[in-house]
Amino acid sequence: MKDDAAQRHILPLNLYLAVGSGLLVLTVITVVVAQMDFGPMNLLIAMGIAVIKATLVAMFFMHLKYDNKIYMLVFSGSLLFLGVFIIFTMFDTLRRGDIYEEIAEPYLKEAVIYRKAETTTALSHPAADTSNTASDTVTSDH
Amino acid sequence: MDTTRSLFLPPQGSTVASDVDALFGFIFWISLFFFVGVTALTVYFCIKYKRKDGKSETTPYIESMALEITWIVIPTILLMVIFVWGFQDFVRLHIVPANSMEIKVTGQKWFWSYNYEEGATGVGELVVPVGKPVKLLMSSKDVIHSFFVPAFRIKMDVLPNRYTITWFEATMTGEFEIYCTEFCGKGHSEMWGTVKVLPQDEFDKWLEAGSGPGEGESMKDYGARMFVKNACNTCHSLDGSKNVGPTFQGLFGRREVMSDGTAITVDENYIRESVLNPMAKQVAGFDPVMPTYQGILKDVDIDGLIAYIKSLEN
Amino acid sequence: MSQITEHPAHLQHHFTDVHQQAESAKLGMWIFLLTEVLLFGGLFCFYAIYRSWNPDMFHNAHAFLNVWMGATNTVVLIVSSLTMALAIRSMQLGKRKLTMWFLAGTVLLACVFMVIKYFEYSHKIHLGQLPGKWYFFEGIAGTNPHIFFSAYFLMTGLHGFHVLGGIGVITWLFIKTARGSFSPEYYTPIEMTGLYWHLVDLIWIFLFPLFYLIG
Amino acid sequence: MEHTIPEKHYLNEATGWKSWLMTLDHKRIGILYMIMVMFSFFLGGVFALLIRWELLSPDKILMGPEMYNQAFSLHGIIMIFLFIIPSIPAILGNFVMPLMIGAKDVAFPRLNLASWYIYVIGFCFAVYALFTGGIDTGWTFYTPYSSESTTAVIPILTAAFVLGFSSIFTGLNFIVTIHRLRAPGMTWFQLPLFVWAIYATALIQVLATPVLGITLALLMLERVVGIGIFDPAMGGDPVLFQHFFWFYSHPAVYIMILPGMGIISELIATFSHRRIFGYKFIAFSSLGIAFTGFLVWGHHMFVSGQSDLAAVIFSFLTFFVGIPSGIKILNWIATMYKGSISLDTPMLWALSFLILFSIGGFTGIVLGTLSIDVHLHDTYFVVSHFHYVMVGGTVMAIFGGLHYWWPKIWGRMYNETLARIAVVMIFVGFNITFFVQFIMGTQGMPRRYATYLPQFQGMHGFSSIGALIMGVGFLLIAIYLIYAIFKGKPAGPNPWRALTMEWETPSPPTAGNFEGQPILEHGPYDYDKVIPENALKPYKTI
Repeated sequence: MKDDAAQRHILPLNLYLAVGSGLLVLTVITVVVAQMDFGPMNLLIAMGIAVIKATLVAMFFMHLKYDNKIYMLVFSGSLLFLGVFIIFTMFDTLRRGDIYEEIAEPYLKEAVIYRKAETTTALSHPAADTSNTASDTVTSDH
Repeated sequence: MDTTRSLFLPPQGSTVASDVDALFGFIFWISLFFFVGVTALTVYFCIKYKRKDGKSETTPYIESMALEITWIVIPTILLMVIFVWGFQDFVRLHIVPANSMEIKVTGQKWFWSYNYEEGATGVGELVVPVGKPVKLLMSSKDVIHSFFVPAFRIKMDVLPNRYTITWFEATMTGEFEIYCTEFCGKGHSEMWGTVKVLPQDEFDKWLEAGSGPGEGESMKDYGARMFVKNACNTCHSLDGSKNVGPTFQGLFGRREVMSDGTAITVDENYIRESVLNPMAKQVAGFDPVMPTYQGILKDVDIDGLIAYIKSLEN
Repeated sequence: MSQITEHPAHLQHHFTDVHQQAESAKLGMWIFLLTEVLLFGGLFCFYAIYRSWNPDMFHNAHAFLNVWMGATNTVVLIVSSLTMALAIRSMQLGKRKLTMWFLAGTVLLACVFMVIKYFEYSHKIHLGQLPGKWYFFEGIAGTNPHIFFSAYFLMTGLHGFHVLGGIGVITWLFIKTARGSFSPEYYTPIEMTGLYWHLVDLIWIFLFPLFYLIG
Repeated sequence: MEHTIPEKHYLNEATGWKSWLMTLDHKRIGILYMIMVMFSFFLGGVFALLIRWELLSPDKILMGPEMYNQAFSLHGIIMIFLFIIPSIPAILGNFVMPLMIGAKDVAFPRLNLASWYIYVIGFCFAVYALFTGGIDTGWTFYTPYSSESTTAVIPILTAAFVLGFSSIFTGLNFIVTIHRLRAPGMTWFQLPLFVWAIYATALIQVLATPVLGITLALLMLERVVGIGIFDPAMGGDPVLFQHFFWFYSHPAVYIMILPGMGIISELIATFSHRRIFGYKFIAFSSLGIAFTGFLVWGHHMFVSGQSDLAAVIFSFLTFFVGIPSGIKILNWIATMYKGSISLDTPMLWALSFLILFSIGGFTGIVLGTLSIDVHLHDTYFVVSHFHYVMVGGTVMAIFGGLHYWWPKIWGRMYNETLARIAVVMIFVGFNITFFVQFIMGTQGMPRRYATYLPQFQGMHGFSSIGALIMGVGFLLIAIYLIYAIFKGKPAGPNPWRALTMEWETPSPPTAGNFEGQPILEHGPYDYDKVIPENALKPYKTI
């Protein structure tokens, strides 16, 4: 039962209040910023603020900063594997019908390459990913 | 290398087959070497170090980092060789040569149909010329199927929402099996077809020849040919047994109860309608799964089928 | 068996001391949270992929969500997270009454969240901005806008179920606290529920921008 | 000296069916699992024999194609979700793991019992589906076929969904137990390797299974409500379902094999009376497999229409899964070097594992290679490969483990002669059944076929004979093991003279596992320092 207080992490009230108001301020910022258009940066900004907010919650409300590091490991582990899931699936979904041209280079001169379309045309039957279908997109290099 | 092929692999019918087989042989012999090594050591140790009279004594422990590293590094190198080799062949399998002829392949429950650029169509039997690359542009009308020709070492899933592509160049004439390898329901195991590889001149002749009975062939015989060629036999039996669809034995002139309760007598018009618009009137007790042959069968083909069905008496 | 009498009532027989028991519970809870992250992860993956396929449709469809309702809900949930954290702190300090106030506040805020959610949902249902085959709204440009609403209803719906679960558990904690089951030596259930509640908040922190702000 | 059964032990400290159904004792819960899981194994085995019987001829024998499709689907679903995934962790992990680390119980005993009840609920859903239309989608539930099949898809999805939660809670419980309840002084590197394997397995269970849950939930919603995520007619993508499914189901393969590897580590060390060679390498290779196992799911999809980039990445990473498995096999063989090897039944199972799992592993390399997989995907080569890994690997390990710990669980020894006959029967029968399937597969015989071309009939017939031999072998095992529970000779606390902690308790153990808190006196494999007392063996050694 040594260093009981440390084990139980009784944090000062002001810290909780500070973190809480920080979260509210960030919420306001993200809403305000979202009204402006930064093009592709929109996603990055919104997600960046969300990550900061999430870190605050995890570190202070969930005590990860003060607790045994194993809990941090468990939590980051879940995010790591979630990342693997999404990114590896995207290796497929974003690159369908796309053979990397560097490797195909030697064949390119005399080959028809099955690859991603520059223009999109809907198929005769329903297609989820019209921008990625390869049907009418078999382009010739001659 | 030849022994692994004759035991394990089917004939090499396409240009890529020998490369795929060479890698298979490479892995086979390496695996066999290590497998024999592992098994021999295991058996040898079991005999050599067998416990005598139920007694055993403590023996000092040996540890060898060098050994551990060796058996991590060597397999890693071998596996990387295999990966790169397989990768290169895979790229070849996926890059369609420029001078390919294109055939549209459609998979549906439970047969394959083909549309040639020249306008010819086919069901079940894919006719291609020898020595010419053929690109297959494939899609499915219902669930996922998979187009597999063992002799060509090609396989590709056929999807309902987009096109997939595979290609081959046949190196010998003859007939080779096509299988569906993605489970697609009741008729999955009979979703067979054949690739008929013809010499170029015969292929050209085939492509030009229209449909209709050959010289000296009766309409009935022609219908019998159409019955198999268009895969009617996958669902309709000739011996009275119940399959996916009603049997053709004694079908003509029979009174059939429809799914809406009415009864009709099977005649020429009913058969024609069932081929072109199968959902219009269905015999009770069967699932509504028959696909339409509109655009696939010509009038003369249907006439042949009617003549054939008429000839199938009880 | 004589040992047991020396032990606090809440110590189970297979643990050697209270500390071991509390740490076990906490590790178990964190692993449970990990499974929750991956459960939601499937839906996040679904969102990410369809968004990457149809960015324009997602952008057009997100304009039909009410940013102010979403922002209000975000504030509500963040404050409820704060009250939950303070409830734990109060129990650590042994202030039972204060703990009850904070727990009650958390439940109240969670209910506010659900009420706002209810208004959002009923509005969408009314307009036909619904998932899958139920979708009948016209006016969103792009392919398959129903997929956006499938994602929206699935993710906020699953999150909503978690909020409802939280309301139930925190109410139970309130009753237990009122009965005096917890003390500065033993408040593991409150602490565990707190972790759960913060995770629910954390997931909403991501759902809010993904649906309401950037679409 | 003659051993006797101790007067008071966990089996008789309380009696009546209530004392079993409400028990919180990890040992009793292990036995509850054993009953359910082994019954599922029997059920799945019946379907296996039906399949092999039907395939004796290309024509219909017993079942038409519709029945056949249901038979192989049920065989797969029962064997995977009800038998092999829960088998080792839930039965032996539950019984042995807390004993091995000197704990009185698992960390959350009530959750442990709840896991069993959840399993039973899942089992009931599966049986319900069996009687209300069966299931014909295969265990992989690929869309869009599974969203339009008219069989009882919803009940079976519910079953798998529910069983997933059982698996998650078991994994969660074990991780916490291993972290928090080790005997004082027991460091991570003094854990028996079975515990390491169970730990790695539990990590996969908690990380992968939630994704299965959400995937099956989405598929159910797809069928019931029509949300259209995987439905091509509504803009959904069926290949995406395959990603979701395999993100769980590939790691699940390691849920099945890793604990088996853990058992083999125990068996090889004990029956060689030799310190395990390369302890840390074996321990870390378990974690390595668990981690890498998450990065390779796309190798089930090389011809599915996924992008070539994904196929290449997945193939590349797949080769790295092979390496830790290879490390384990070579370390086990090195352990036998200069050992004192006793060929008791559990060791015979371990040797079968070594040989059969090697074949499974080598054929895995063939399948991981991009160009060859195009030819072999979804043929009997794949069927044979995963049976070599799952049956030749895991099932050999399960039965090795059951024979090894049977005297600990029940306090009594089985008939050694019959046991040896059985292991030889299974080994021979297995190879007859499945080796010939490699040849069929390379020649192009696709899997899930109710009928086939006549050229394969000879090989199919041969295969079916092997299945029959295996079936008889498993029946024989059931008979002598059950007989041993009641009439076997008392085995004594440590019949194999092993060093891990579970052998320091009486057989069967007392309800609280140990008298007081056990103290670690030696490592699990310190055979170079100490070999326990010669316990009297109830039979002669050959």
